This record gives sequence, structure tokens and C-alpha cells, in this order.
Amino acid sequence: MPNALGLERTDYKGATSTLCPGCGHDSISNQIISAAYDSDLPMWRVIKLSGIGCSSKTPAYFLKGSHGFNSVHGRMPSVATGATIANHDLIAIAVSGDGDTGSIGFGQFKHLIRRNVHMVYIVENNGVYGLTKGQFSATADEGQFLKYYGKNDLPPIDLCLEAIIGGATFVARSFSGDAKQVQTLLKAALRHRGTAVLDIISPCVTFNNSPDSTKSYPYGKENEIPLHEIELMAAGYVAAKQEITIPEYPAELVIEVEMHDGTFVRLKKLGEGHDPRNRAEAITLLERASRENLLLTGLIYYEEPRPTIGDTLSLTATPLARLEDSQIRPSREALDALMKQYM
Amino acid sequence: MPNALGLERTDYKGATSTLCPGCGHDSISNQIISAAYDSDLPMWRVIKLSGIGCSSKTPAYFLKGSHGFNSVHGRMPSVATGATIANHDLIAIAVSGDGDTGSIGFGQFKHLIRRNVHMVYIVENNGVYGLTKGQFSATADEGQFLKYYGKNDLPPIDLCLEAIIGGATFVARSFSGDAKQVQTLLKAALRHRGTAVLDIISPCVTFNNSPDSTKSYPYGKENEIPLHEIELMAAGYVAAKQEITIPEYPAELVIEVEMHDGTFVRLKKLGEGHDPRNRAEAITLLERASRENLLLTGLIYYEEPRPTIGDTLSLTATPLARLEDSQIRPSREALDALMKQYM
Amino acid sequence: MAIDMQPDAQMRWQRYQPGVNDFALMVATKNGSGSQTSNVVLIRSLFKMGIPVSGKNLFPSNIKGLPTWYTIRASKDGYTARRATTEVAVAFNQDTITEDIANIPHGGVLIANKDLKYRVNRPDITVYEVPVKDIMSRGEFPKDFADRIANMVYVGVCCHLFGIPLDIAYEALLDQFNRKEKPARMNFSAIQLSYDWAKEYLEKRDSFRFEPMNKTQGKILIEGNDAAALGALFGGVTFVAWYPITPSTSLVDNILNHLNLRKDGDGKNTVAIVQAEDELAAVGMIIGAGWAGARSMTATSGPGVSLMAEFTGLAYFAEIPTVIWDVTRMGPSTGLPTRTSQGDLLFLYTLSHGDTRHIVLLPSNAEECFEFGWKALDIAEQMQTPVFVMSDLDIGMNVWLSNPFQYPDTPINHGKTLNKEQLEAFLQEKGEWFRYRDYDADGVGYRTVPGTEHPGAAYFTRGTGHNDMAIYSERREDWLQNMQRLRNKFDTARHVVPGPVMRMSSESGEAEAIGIISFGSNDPAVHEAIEHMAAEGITADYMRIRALPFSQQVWDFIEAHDRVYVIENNFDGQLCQILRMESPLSRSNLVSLTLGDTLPMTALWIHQQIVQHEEVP
Amino acid sequence: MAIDMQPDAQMRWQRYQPGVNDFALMVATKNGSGSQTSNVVLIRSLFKMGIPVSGKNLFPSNIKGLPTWYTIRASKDGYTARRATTEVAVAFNQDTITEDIANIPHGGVLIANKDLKYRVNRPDITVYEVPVKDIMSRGEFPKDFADRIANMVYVGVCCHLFGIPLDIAYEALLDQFNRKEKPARMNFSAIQLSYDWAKEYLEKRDSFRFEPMNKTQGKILIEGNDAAALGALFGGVTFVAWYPITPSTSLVDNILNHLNLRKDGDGKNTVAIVQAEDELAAVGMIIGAGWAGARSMTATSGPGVSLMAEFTGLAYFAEIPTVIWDVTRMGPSTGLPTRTSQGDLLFLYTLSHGDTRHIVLLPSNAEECFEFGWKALDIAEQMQTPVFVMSDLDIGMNVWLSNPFQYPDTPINHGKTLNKEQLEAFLQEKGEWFRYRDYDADGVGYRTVPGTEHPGAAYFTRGTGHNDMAIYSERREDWLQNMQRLRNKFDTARHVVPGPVMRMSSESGEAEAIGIISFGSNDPAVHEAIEHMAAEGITADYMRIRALPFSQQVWDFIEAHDRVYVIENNFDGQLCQILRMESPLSRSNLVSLTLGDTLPMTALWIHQQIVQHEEVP
Ligand SMILES: Cc1ncc(C[n+]2csc(CCOP(=O)(O)OP(=O)(O)O)c2C)c(N)n1
Ligand SMILES: Cc1ncc(C[n+]2csc(CCOP(=O)(O)OP(=O)(O)O)c2C)c(N)n1
Ligand code: SF4
Ligand code: SF4
Ligand SMILES: [Mg+2]
Ligand SMILES: [Mg+2]
Repeated sequence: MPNALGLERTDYKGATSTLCPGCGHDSISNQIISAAYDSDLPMWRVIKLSGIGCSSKTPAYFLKGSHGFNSVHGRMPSVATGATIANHDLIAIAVSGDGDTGSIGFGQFKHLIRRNVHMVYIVENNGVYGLTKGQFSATADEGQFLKYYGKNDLPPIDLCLEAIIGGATFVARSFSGDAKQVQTLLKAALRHRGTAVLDIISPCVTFNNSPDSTKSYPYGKENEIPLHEIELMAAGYVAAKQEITIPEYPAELVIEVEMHDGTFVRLKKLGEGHDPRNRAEAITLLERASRENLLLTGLIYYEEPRPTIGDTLSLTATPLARLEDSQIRPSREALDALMKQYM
Repeated sequence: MPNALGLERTDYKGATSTLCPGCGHDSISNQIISAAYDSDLPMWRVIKLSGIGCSSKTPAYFLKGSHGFNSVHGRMPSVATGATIANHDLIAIAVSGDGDTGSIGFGQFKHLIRRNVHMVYIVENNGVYGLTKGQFSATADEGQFLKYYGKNDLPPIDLCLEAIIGGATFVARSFSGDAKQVQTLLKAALRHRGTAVLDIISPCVTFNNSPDSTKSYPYGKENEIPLHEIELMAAGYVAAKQEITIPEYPAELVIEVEMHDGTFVRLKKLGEGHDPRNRAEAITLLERASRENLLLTGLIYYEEPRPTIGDTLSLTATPLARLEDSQIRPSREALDALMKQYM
Repeated sequence: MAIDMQPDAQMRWQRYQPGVNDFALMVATKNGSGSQTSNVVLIRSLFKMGIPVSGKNLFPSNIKGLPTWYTIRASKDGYTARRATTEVAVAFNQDTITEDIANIPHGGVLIANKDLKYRVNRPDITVYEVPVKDIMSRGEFPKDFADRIANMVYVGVCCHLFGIPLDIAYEALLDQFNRKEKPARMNFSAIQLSYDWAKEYLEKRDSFRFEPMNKTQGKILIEGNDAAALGALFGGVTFVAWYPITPSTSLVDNILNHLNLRKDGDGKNTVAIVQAEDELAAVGMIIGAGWAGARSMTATSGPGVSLMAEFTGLAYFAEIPTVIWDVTRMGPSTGLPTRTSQGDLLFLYTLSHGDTRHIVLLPSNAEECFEFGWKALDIAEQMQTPVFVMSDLDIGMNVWLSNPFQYPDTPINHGKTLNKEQLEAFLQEKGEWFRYRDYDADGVGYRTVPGTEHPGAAYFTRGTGHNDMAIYSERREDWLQNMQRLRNKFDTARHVVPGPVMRMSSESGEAEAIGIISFGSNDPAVHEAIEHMAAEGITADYMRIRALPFSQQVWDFIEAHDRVYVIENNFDGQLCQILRMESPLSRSNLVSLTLGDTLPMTALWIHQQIVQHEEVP
Repeated sequence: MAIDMQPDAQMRWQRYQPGVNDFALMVATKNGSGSQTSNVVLIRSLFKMGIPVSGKNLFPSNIKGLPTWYTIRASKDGYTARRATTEVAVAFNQDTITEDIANIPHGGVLIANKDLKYRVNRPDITVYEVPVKDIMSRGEFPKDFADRIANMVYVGVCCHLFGIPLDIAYEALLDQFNRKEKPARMNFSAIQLSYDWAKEYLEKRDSFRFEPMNKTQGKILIEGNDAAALGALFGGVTFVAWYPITPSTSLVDNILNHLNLRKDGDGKNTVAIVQAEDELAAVGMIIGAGWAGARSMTATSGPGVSLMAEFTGLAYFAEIPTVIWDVTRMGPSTGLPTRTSQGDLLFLYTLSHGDTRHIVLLPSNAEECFEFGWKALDIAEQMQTPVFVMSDLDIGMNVWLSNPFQYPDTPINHGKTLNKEQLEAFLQEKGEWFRYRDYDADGVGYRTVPGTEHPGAAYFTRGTGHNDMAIYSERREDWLQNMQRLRNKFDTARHVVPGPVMRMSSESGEAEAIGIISFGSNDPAVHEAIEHMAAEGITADYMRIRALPFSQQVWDFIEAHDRVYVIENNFDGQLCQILRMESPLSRSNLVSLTLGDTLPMTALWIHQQIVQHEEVP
């Protein structure tokens, strides 16, 4: 069924994946395709960015109608910063790995968040370096054993916590096995103004899939604790706001987060619930999750968007990349006047 | 008066500083000298490490009897990691700047903390790049104006918070104008096993000293809120534990933190007080300090030392750098036996 | 401060003897003491007197307190290179005064701050002693400024001794303070006071003098980094990312200073300037921006270049336009951040692993900093590759006498960038569009940028092997084809980059026996040396290289000469090494003359080197 | 898989015709399917039959599913280079079978998995079709392993067709499974099944055959990265930091595998191995460790080298010993991570801005990986500088027939490192000790390491300018003196690094007209080409460069020959460029022959290139 742009879901696909059959990353690609299709995303406005790794290969596997840039290991954030400032009309979707973001790219990741670069930043988090065959990454479980590399003695980095502390205004955690949640979070992230961080546990079936690893399928399937059911009441990118029928829940069970563009994220409490608008609560939640080894998923933190780096630069309305030559070369007279000052 | 090693305080000095008169960094150097002298620090066991910046120049200005290494900008943490593992007997004192640590070196700083490298890590935090003449660093106040670079639009990085989240077990904040506190914290940090992070506000009198800057002298003098009075009951590095007479305070006003080597840090509550052994409380405190722009100083966080990176490597007792040749070259027989396996 | 020529040696080189409007003055002070303003006032005064002048700031890597030396050269013949000798020494720094006095050449002049401790035992020089505190005490100066203003004392004394009219000094002060009268007057009163004092107490006993000329009319005084900033702004730069590092910082500072040139009707910027967290991020940002269609650039120096290695290899291989200014300083490593050198050339040319090669433009002066400033952006888009511009501390941070800049003589060139309509037309005509296909046999493909509203515009950019359809490929044939095309593209670049500039000695253009090749900031010294050598009967032709890669002209020049001296201000003779490694000639007639002594080159050094080589066969 | 020589062309090069124990077999499968085990079993079997054998794995940058080709060459003459043709193709991959069939040389053999879809229209080859599923169904295999074990089918078929005794195959399996019988037997049963099936259904119709010889006795089979790991461990490495990157990862993996070599009495390690967060950190760590007195190293590849640029410049300038292995892969940029190349040479040599130069060792084979593995650590301490060792994917990740390694013939060399007592003695003798003073006129100072319990041991290490007392200095004289000493040190290194290895054609050692220079993994192909060329009357001398910087021998060799072919597996001819840029010779007689086609070099290619150049004058 064509979406508002007259495109089928298959139009949003990319090249055939060359990842291992069953790789979590492929499920996420699929959800990106669905979310883009559902959101009537104009592919020509989208840029797909990545570093290096199995995860970073995936932008080739979705949205063939979008420009993609598979850059260097761990430094995609800077590329994204430049690209989104060069053209603020672009919708940036970035895919990184836990090695790409948490190890080599940790500095750039933190600085990207500090600058609040307008983009969706997905970490396909499998706790290992897939592409280089199974070394521990910085998100690997402490004390975990892997076939070739023995025991991991270092504590894992919690990318969500790091993002919140670093100033991110949209922070979510999910599990690639939870297709619906991934998709809904993606759609919400696409609405966000600023950096939206999605830390998605995405099992590496080849190197880190034994059930005692918190990054494995079996573990995720068994232990995922969604904080809430998420629904999105959002406008399509082209069509007017869609009316989505949301079942009526008792008010105390529901949190509605209104986003920048009027989109509503409706969270229906599951278990204890969690209000993502409370920063302290979000931090406490993550601290507890890491202490007690809980795979809590959902929208962890949401804050009214603060200015993006682009906003602070006081730029002209037209995207920089589209300015006319006459707008970017001062006049002959301007040069002459200037030269006089130096005489 | 000579210390237990028979050394005078002047023996612990270094070359004459070439920093601007009044620079906060020079006060810190002075406190390092005093702390080292007071602690009977054997200089030959000390290494002084730094990156690049005015702050990073200071290791030349203290402890002339110690090996120093002024490395490259922002990457001193990796040098420290290598050096301390190469010889676990060394006492590492590192000095960095807010640019060196918070900007270019942020990734290495976070990974150093994750590895819990055994060292004292001092950030001389002035909110600007001193040596390159006054650009904003990543710890500059949001909204601040500087002469040449206009307004700073980015939120400051809180290095103490980043350290705690990253797994540091000894985290303190101080103000270079508070000589006594700096000195006591330094002495305590020298006792710590693992990374001890000291974020010391150290005004740049040349580029960032106007009273509206939270990194200025006037601001610090006016607004510093010490969380407690700190006293140390510690052994000298060579002499037996010294008996220090501590005035008697009501018990509810005093927190005593026992360190790894039996040293006690005694904190006498000032104002609201703060228990540095409570991680959640420490995080909340820092969040509040940053929200309300409070310069809270003192020992922010202390935790029972977790294994350092050196501890996890299951190394032989002798420092690697001191092993005999016979210990590091396997025998001819071992090679022969091995070769057979490949035949 | 070290001086190349000793008092004795000096006598052997008559052409370098000083004279009216032909000597150099050196001011020794402490860094951060505010003397820079005084020095610029002196320079501006000479400029206003119509005397060709140049200034070189020899400052420490320090904010306050370490010694700094500023040399000001007046040259009636218009020579702007560093002069080997500084005849007049203003010794105002306690830490160096002894050394400074010792370094004064025979026949020179010492103007000493009498408040300092020193002894002069130089009957061969003229000594003037100035009681700075005493003079200052005659005026009334706000306490906060008094120390800085005290530097005006030597200005006043020099005005008297060497003949700078006070009204001109005041004009120079006004310029310096952006025509603000209050600070100008305050400083001027110190000049006046000391001028008066000097008039009363100092009897002129030396022969150094400035006399008005008319050789600076229509010229400008400007720093190379300022020129480069203007070049970029007139070149339509739209995205700048940077990380501070001496001596490139002032390049970006100057872009910020001139931002008013690039405001739209609403006062909004048409260029984004982002301070990155380090050079890896800076270069990543400009690559992202260049990919997305901005005209992007950064400025850095050696250590930054080292950090940019991986990313520039990506930009080379993925064919992304961007511009990187390397304002070089003395390396290896952190080296001497405030000393000049041309030591990054070879490294820039081959920056990044695995058969990578880059375009490097080599401006020689402020005018070319401006010109290459805009051209680099054109060439980057035209060749779809990162373009380096290698300037140096000497060009970038010193003030230069220059012709006013020429407005760009060609429209902004975006190369083969297809917008929506152009892509459609391309598809109509060719029936296909593949990003890396070599449609024009020049190695350069057609590109689109993200955000092009056309269903066929998207392609995938990567640093991994790909075929000409931009599809990942590990096929040997695809790899070879792509590498071969990149080499063809590099050959195309030989004709696109600025060609060498020739100075032939004979009017017929016939080659002399001696050829000289040089580049960058050595240029004024080479010209001066050639003229002095010619006067002594040693004639030489000169080719100034203005870019890598080389064109055929370079080989023709080398072939046409018996001996070719390659003159560089680095230690390894890197230009000579590049020439050697690429030379198609069977003969090897290159002689590498390298300096690399932390200072700008002098004509005397070149002259000496060549004479020495010519004498010893 | 691309093959250099087409069926026709092949006929013109008689010496490259296959024969008994003299052909290559190519196995085409999918990556990650477990075929590697089968391939190694085949190699080990030939090895055990006494036949010189080599294997080359042409694998994709992918974990599972993309095509991979493994070639196994048997060479009765002991040639271990890649063979230009692979006569026997085992086509077991649906994705490439059509291409694989097309690429079989005239007269070759196809062993096809009959379960795949393909068509054979090659009357010029022998075809055997193997119903893999059917054969597997005859046995009982645990479901989890069945797919992997199916790869044993072609082993069994090959055993039958080419004459590999089953008991030898079983022995090879046992080796492969570390003498564990259970998995060996399980796999063997598949070999047996398919052997039996082949015996019954396949009639031998081709002439390819293996026959037992005794040419591998006393030899070992080993990968270069394994050899390098052992070299480091026997070299007394005490600190390793690294960041994973193909094709260097297995070097560190192998250090981990052999850690038992380096346990103390309590089972504790005498070497620390730290996985860093990236290459900047890895190199920073080894520099810190080297400074603190450890023998330190890392292993990386192109992109990692680019990231190490700034830090290695520091280590060079601050004179800190450490070792960096660059196991090269195909660049620029991420390039082809699983394809071989020698494309980093020039970049390594000049890595970092500002007149930096490095020592680069160039092993050619597993034996030298071991030897240079320990020597590099010695040279680093001896010369107090980072030492690069440039291996490549071909050497590092392929299995090589090698002589067993020689135990180090010199004790561990810490160079001029003074411990407490030695420092005391030094001070007694000289009355002083300054870190960078050139006491021995070899450019190498005496160093102490932190933790030396002596009040005079401390000095300050920095990347900034310093005098010979290790004090910060901006003085021109200090800078020049230090740079000059560093160059003298580099000259000293010319005699310290492994010298070139010569193969002179004439027994008298007199030079032929043709000289060949090459290095690294090209060595076997060069030797093979020389022998084939000699048989055709083209005699050539060969000098293999084993390190940068060069020694005088190199220039003597070049001078002694009319034409010198410099043979390299990169695109730009980087060794030739370095030779040209440093050559003191007035004549330029170097001919650059470069391949850079992603594959290991073949003798045929060299032969063709030289013949072509010799024919066209
Ligand atoms: C500079 C550099 N260093 C190392 C590598 C090798 N490398 C490629 S991918 C990768 C790790 C990828 O891990 P992660 O980001 O977690 O992605 P995954 O494959 O697990 O999805 C590494 C180390 C590289 N490509 N570039
Ligand atoms: C790779 C690199 N980039 C840039 C520089 C220039 N640089 C030197 S110090 C410095 C900033 C220092 O700031 P900080 O660490 O805050 O130290 P401070 O001077 O304020 O004490 C910079 C950018 C450098 N030396 N190396
Ligand atoms: S190795 Fe792991 S991460 Fe990579 S494609 Fe396979 S399953 Fe996915
Ligand atoms: S510039 Fe600032 S940080 Fe640097 S020495 Fe001066 S006061 Fe200190
Ligand atoms: Mg991963
Ligand atoms: Mg600072």
C-alpha cells in the first residue's frame, strides 16, 4: 500500500544485506525501513551516516533513495555535524556500533551530544566488535567470557546514561528483538529536534549470542522489561496529522509527551513505569538497571529540545549548501573598501 | 625542616614557572610541592605526566627529582596507562587542562577512568584554552562572553560527574584559591588506589578572570562552598603513620573515610554536608550544583577501590620494566619444542 | 637573538651593508608586555612615510614573560625578507639585554632601557640609554595601562633618532586603535614625552635614518592569515570547522573578524564557524559539510595535520571536496610552535596510508594567501578532493607589504556538481549517471549532493573499494580501474593548480647555467639574493613552485639548467625530495639547500650557500 | 577470482606449465562456512607428503556469506609465491560458480558441487561433479556440524583424484584439531565417505597428481602473524597495546595464544596485553610503556597507522623506544581490508609532520617475522626511537612453508639504558650526565627510566624543542644541534638495521646488466621469476631491501647495474620513490614496476613485466 508519497515499503529498502543470517542489525534495518515508510519520509532529504563495523554497513541496506556515507571508524559524529550544518533541511539517520561509538568514537559521541546535532543516532549495541571477529567492546558485560578473548574485566559503558549526562534530550533503549518498540521509538526519534539517541541491544549471533551475555537474543527475549507501551500520534512528513485511535487507559497509567512539532508520544505504564521527563529519575533508573542487570527498554529520557548547534550559529534561512553564488561572494566594492582600510 | 626522607620543601620544587603571574596553575604546583614534601614522597618513584597547554607545562615546575613527560595534546591518559602498567611501583601524578581533558582528550579521559589506571589525575580547570589565547573550552559557562570569541552557546561538561558516571572511585573538586583544601585533597589522592580525579578550578588571569565567569578568582573567592573541612590521618610514604591531633567534633558532624592503605580522611561537615560514599547522592549533588551554578568543593565521591587495569592483567610481581632478561626471553628449548608443533 | 652574519663576515658582503632607509631595527621585550602595539606603530609609520617595510615577530610559546624580539626592516629597494642583521637594537628586556647587546653588528646602535642592569663594552656601536621610568613619570597615565604604555617610550626615542615625524606616528596610532582618539592620544602623549626627552638629552651620533619616499603608495600592510581569511570569505566558504593551534589560530580569528562581509539581509551569517573538540573532529566536520554541498575549510598546523591523516585519506578516496590550510610551524612533534618552518610539505603530499596523494597549494605572500584562499575552494570542488594550502608562520603571522588584492577573476566554480535539473538533463543525454564513471576522460566524475530532490540523485559514499557505480566491490578489476582513474584525475590537477612563476635572468628568456627552485615564504629572500648575486656577476633563473603536483614546466626548467638549487626552509629538503622522486629526467642536477633553523630565510644565507657551492665544484 | 594469465597467454610461457606436484588448486566457497578447516587439511596433507606447499586465502571483508577463494599451490621446486593459474577449481559456491568455471585455465579441472545450479561449456577442461548432499546423507553427522563438515567432501574427492593417502589426511585432521580424536574422526568420516564415493563414481580423467617427496622435512608451516607473535615473545616484549584491525588482529591473537611462554613460576604473566579504545590510545600506551622502561609494541594496519601519526612524531622527537607492526592491507582509506598491498611504505617512513623519519623493517617471510619480531625490540631500545615493522596481509595471514626459527643469536639489547649503578658509574667517569648529549658521536644519548632510585636520574621528556640537557629551549642553535644529532642517529641506524640480501647470478659475484630490487612478500615471486628468466637466458641480480633507512650497499648495487627494476606491490612505486629521493647517484637507472592489484604477486607477472621492458628499449 503506497504511503502519502506514493511509495511502497519496498521502495524504502536498500541493497541486500551481507550480514550474518539472524544478525540483530538486520532487524533494525527493517524497522528503519518500516518507520521511514510509515512516516512518509522523503528519501531525498535523508542522509544515512555511519562509521565502520557490521552495524555501520547497514545504511547500504535501507533507504536506497537516500545519500549514504560510510565514513571512518568512530568519527561519524563529526561528519554528521558538518553535514547537518551544511544543510539544515536534511534528516540525518546515523547507525553506529558499540565499538564505533563506545570505544574509538566515545569522545566524538559525547561532543556530538553536547552540540545537540540534529539527528537520529542509533547504536546497534552487541557488546562485541562484530566485524573484527569478536573482541570485547566497551559495552561488554563485566566478567563475561568470550571464546578467543577470555574474561572482560572492565565495567560496561552505559550509553544512555552517558547521553543523558552529556546533555541529550531524547534517549531511548530498546532491543532489536522487540520490533514494534524499535519502530515506534524510531518514529518518535525522527520527530525530535536535536540529537535523539537510541541504544538498541542488537545481538551478534556469531560472536556474542550465548544466553549468559546480556547482549544475546536469548537473554533479551527472556529478560527485556519494557518500561511502557509506546504509541505515537504523529503527523506524516507530508500528510496532515493522522488521527490514531488510542485505546482509553486510566489516566494514571498514561504519560503523554508532547514533542516539538506537536507529535504526541503516549506511554502506557508497564510494571513500575517511568516518567521520561524527569532527569534525576532517568539517571536513577539507569543506575539501578546497571546495578541489577536489568534490560529496561523504552523512552528513558525526554526533554524540551534545547538549541541545536545549527540554531546557535545564527545562520541564514537557506541551507548553506544551497546558497546562490551571489550570496556567498561579497562584492567587488566590499573588497575595495576593505583594501583601503589596510592602506 | 627536612621531611622523613631528609628533604627540604625546596627540594620538591622544579624549574621556575613561565606562566603568567597570578595564574591559578602556579598555586596548584605549589600545593603539589607541599603535599609531596609533607607526604615524604620519594621523588624517584614519581612520574609527572601531562598533555599540552599552560596547565600541562606545570610538571616542569614541581618535583625536579621526578621523571616528567609532557606528551601530546589530550592524549596523556594513554601514556599514563602504558607507563603505570610498565612499572606498577611508580606514583603517577598527571596534570591536564580543561581543554586537554574535556575537549580533545575527552575520550581518553573516560577510557582511563574506565580502566581505573592507578594515578592522580589533576585537571587545572579554567574554562578556556590558555596557551592558545583564550578560546572557550568544553567547561566554559554556557552563555558566557569572551573578548575575542563572543558567546559560548554550549553547556559545560562537568568533569566530576563524568568521572563518577565513568567509574572513578575518587573524585574531588577544588579551587586553586583554597590552598589548604587543594593540598589535603592531593595528599588523600596520593593514597588512593586507582584513578583519583581532582577537578580544580584554576583561574586563567589573562583570559578568563572577569568576575562573571565561574572560573575566575573573584568568583571563586566569593562563591566557593566547601562541603566539609578535610583532614587527613595518613602515613608518610616512608615514616610510620603519623598521629595527627584532630579536634573533637560531634560525631554527627564528622564522616571518616578509611582508605585502602589505612589512611583516614576525616570530613567535618560544613553547611549541608555531603557523604562522599554515596554514589547517588554525589550525582544528585553535582546535578544540583550545575543547575544552580554552585561551586561546591571537597571530596565529592569515594568508593572502595575496584581493581586497577594493572590488577586485572595478572602480572608478575616485579614491575615489567625491571624484569631480568632471563625472565622475558623463553628458553631455547621452549622454541625447539614449539617448532616441533609446527612441523 | 641569533644573527647569521657576524660583524666580520659582514664586511665581505658589501651589498648587505645598511644605509638610509635600509637597515633593520630589533625590539627586545617581554612577551605579553604590550610591546606589539608599539612595534606596529613603528611599522605603520614607515609605511606612511612611503618606505617599504616589513616586520617579523619572534615570540615565545608562552603567554607572558618570556623574551620576544620584533624586527622591523626598512628597505628602500623594497626587500621584505628578513634582514640577516639588525643594526638597531632596542634592548628593553632584562633577561636578554646582555645577549642582545652582544649581537649588535659592528657599527650598530643600542637603545637600552637604562632601568635595566647591563654593561656595555662595545666601543664599535653607538649607545643611547633611556631612563624609561623617569620619562614615564613626567606624564600622567592610568595605573592599569602605564606598563603597556611604557613601550611607547622607545617609539618616541626612535622617532627622534631616526627621523619619524610625530604626526605620522600619531596617524599610525590612530589606525592601530581603529581611529579611536582616546587611546591613541593617551599613547601618543608617551611618545611625545619621550620624543621631547630624547631631543633634549640624546645627541644623534649614528648614521641610521629614515627619509620619506613614495614606494608604498597603493600598497597595503596585512598579515598572511588575514589575507587567507579574506580569500576564503570572498571564495564563498560556507562552513569552517577548526581547533585552535598556533600559528593557524589567527586565520580563523580573522574570518570571525570579517564576518560582516558574509551577513544576509537580516544580519544572519552565510558561513558557519564551528570550534571542534580536536582536529579529527574539525576535519570530519568539513568533510561532512563538503560532502553535503558546502564549501568547507579548516586551518591547522603540523600536529593537527598528523591527526587529520586518516580522514583526509577518506576524503581523497571518497572524493570529497574540502580545503585544509596548514600554517606550518617548526616540527617534529610539538616542536617550536612559534617558530617558522616549511617542514610539512612531503607529509601533506602523501598524507594517509596506502597510495594517497594530495594537491598542495603553496602561497608565497599575502596576495597569494588571498588568491589561493578562494581558488582552493574552487579547485577542491573542481577536482572533488581535499586541497591543502601550506602557508607558514612567517607568512601567516607577520605583517607584509602587499599589493591590494584582486577581486576573483572567475566565477565561483562548483565543478561537476549536478543539481536536480542538471542531473535530469544528464540522464536524458547519457541515459545513465554513475558517480565515479569517467565520462570526460579527465578522471573527474559527476557528483550530486544530499538533499537533491530527484529520485536518481542518491549514491553511497564510502572509503571502501567501489566500482564506478559507487557500489562496494572487492573485485581486482574495479579496484585497479578506480585507482587508475584517481591517478588520471591527479594528472588533470597538474593543469588546474597554479603553475610555477618564472624569473628568467636573460631578457630573451634563455636559461642561465644556474637555476633556483623555491616556494612559499622564501620568495622575497630569493629575489633579493638573485639581485645581489647578479650585481656580483652570478646570474640565476628562478622558478617558484606554487603547487603540487608538478606540471611539465617544472621538468623543462630543471632540464634547461646545469645546476638547480632547491632552496627550502626545512631540514630534509622535502621539495627537492619530491622533485627527485618524481623526476622523469635521467640526469640528476638538483642541489638541495636547506635551512630549517627556526627563522625566516635571509637573502644573505642563500647568497652564501650558492657562492659556496659554486666555488667548490 | 581473477587470474592473471589467460588460457592462451599461458601457452607462451612454457616454464609456468603445470605438472605433477606442480599446480594449484582453488577452492571457492562461502565465507564463514567452515571451509578453512578443509583447506588447511589439504595443505597439511601435502606438507606431510613432503611436497612444498603454500596456501593463499582470498577472503571478503565480511563475516558470513560472501564468496571466498582459497588457493593451494604445490610446487616440487619449492616455489611458494602465488601461482598465476589455478589448474584445479573446487566450485562449491553458488554465487561464483559460473565465474569460477570460466576462469579455469585451458586443460584444467573442475570439481563442482552438483547441488548447485550451473552450466559447463568447457570442452577444454575435465569436469567432476560431486553430489555433496547425497554423499553427506550416507553418513550420520550431528545436525549442528553437518554444514561445516560438508566441506570435507571436497577433501575426500581430492584425496582420491590427486593421490593423497587417507592416513595422511587423517593425520592432518588430528593436527588441525590439536590432536583431539573426536572431532578429527567425525570429520574424517566425511572424507572417507566422499573418498569412497569418488573411487566408485569418478573416473580419473586428468593428469594432475601429487606424489610423495621429501622436500618438507625439518620445515614448518606457519602464518607470518604467528611468527611475528613468537618473535615478540622471544624478544622479551613486556607490554602490548592494540586495537583490532584486519589483517593485524591475528598477530596479537597469537601473542595471547602463546602466553604460556611468558608465565613466571606462579603462572603470572611477564607481558601485559591491553586492548585499547583506538589506535591513538594504543600507540600512546606503548610510548608511555617504552618511556617507563618496558619493551613495548603494537600491531595495526593502514588506518591505524594514520591515527598514530602525531604520537609517533612525539616518540621520534622525544626518543622513546617502541615497536609498531603495520600488517598492511589495500588502501587508500578503509580500502579493501582483506586484500594485500605494500602501500604504506612511504607513509611509514615519513610518518608525522615536520622532518620526521622512521626506521622501517621489512620482513619477507615467516622466518623474518620471527627474527625481526625480536630484533625490532632491540633496535628500538638501541636507537631510542619507534621502529616500524611492515609486513602485509599475504605474509601475515597466509600459511607459509618455513625453516624452523633460529633462537636469537644475541642477548637482549637495551641499548644505552643506565640503571642506578650504571648511572653512578657514568657520573663518576664523566662528571655529568645529560640525556641528549652525544657522548659517543653516534647520535644516541644515554637514557634512564622512571623509577631509577638515583637522585640524578630524572629528566624531562617532551615533544617541544630542547637542548641536550633536556631543558626546554627555543634557541635556534639548540634546535639545529638537536636535529643534526637526530640525523646522525638516523645514519647510525643504517648500520644497525638488517642489511639487504643479495642474490647474484654470476658465481663470481660480478654484476649482470639487470638488477632487481624488491622487498617483503614479493620475495618468493622474485626468486621464482629469476629462475624462470635465467632458464630463458635473461639473467638478473637481486637485492632484497630489508629495512629503511638504506645503507651504502644499496647504492653500490644500483650503480653496478645498467637497469634496476624496482618491484613492488603498491600503486605508486613507493620504494622506488624513496630510492630516487635519497639516491646520491647522478644517473637514474631505476625502473619502477608496480602491481597493486590487491593480490599477492606472481612470478609470471614479474617475468612478463621485465621481458616487456627489456624488449621495448
Ligand atoms: C581506525 C580503524 N581501526 C580499526 C578498524 C577495524 N574495525 C573495523 S570495525 C571494528 C569494530 C566494530 O565494532 P562495532 O562498532 O561494535 O560494530 P559491530 O561490527 O559489532 O556491529 C574495528 C575495530 C578500522 N576499520 N579502523
Ligand atoms: C593536536 C594539537 N592541537 C592543538 C594544539 C594547540 N593547543 C595547545 S594548548 C591548547 C589548549 C590548552 O587548553 P587547556 O588544556 O585548557 O590548558 P590551559 O592552557 O588552559 O591550561 C591547544 C588547543 C596542540 N598543541 N596540539
Ligand atoms: S559478525 Fe555479528 S554483528 Fe557482524 S554481521 Fe555477523 S552477527 Fe552481525
Ligand atoms: S594564559 Fe592563563 S592559563 Fe596560561 S599561564 Fe596565563 S593565566 Fe595561566
Ligand atoms: Mg558491536
Ligand atoms: Mg584551560
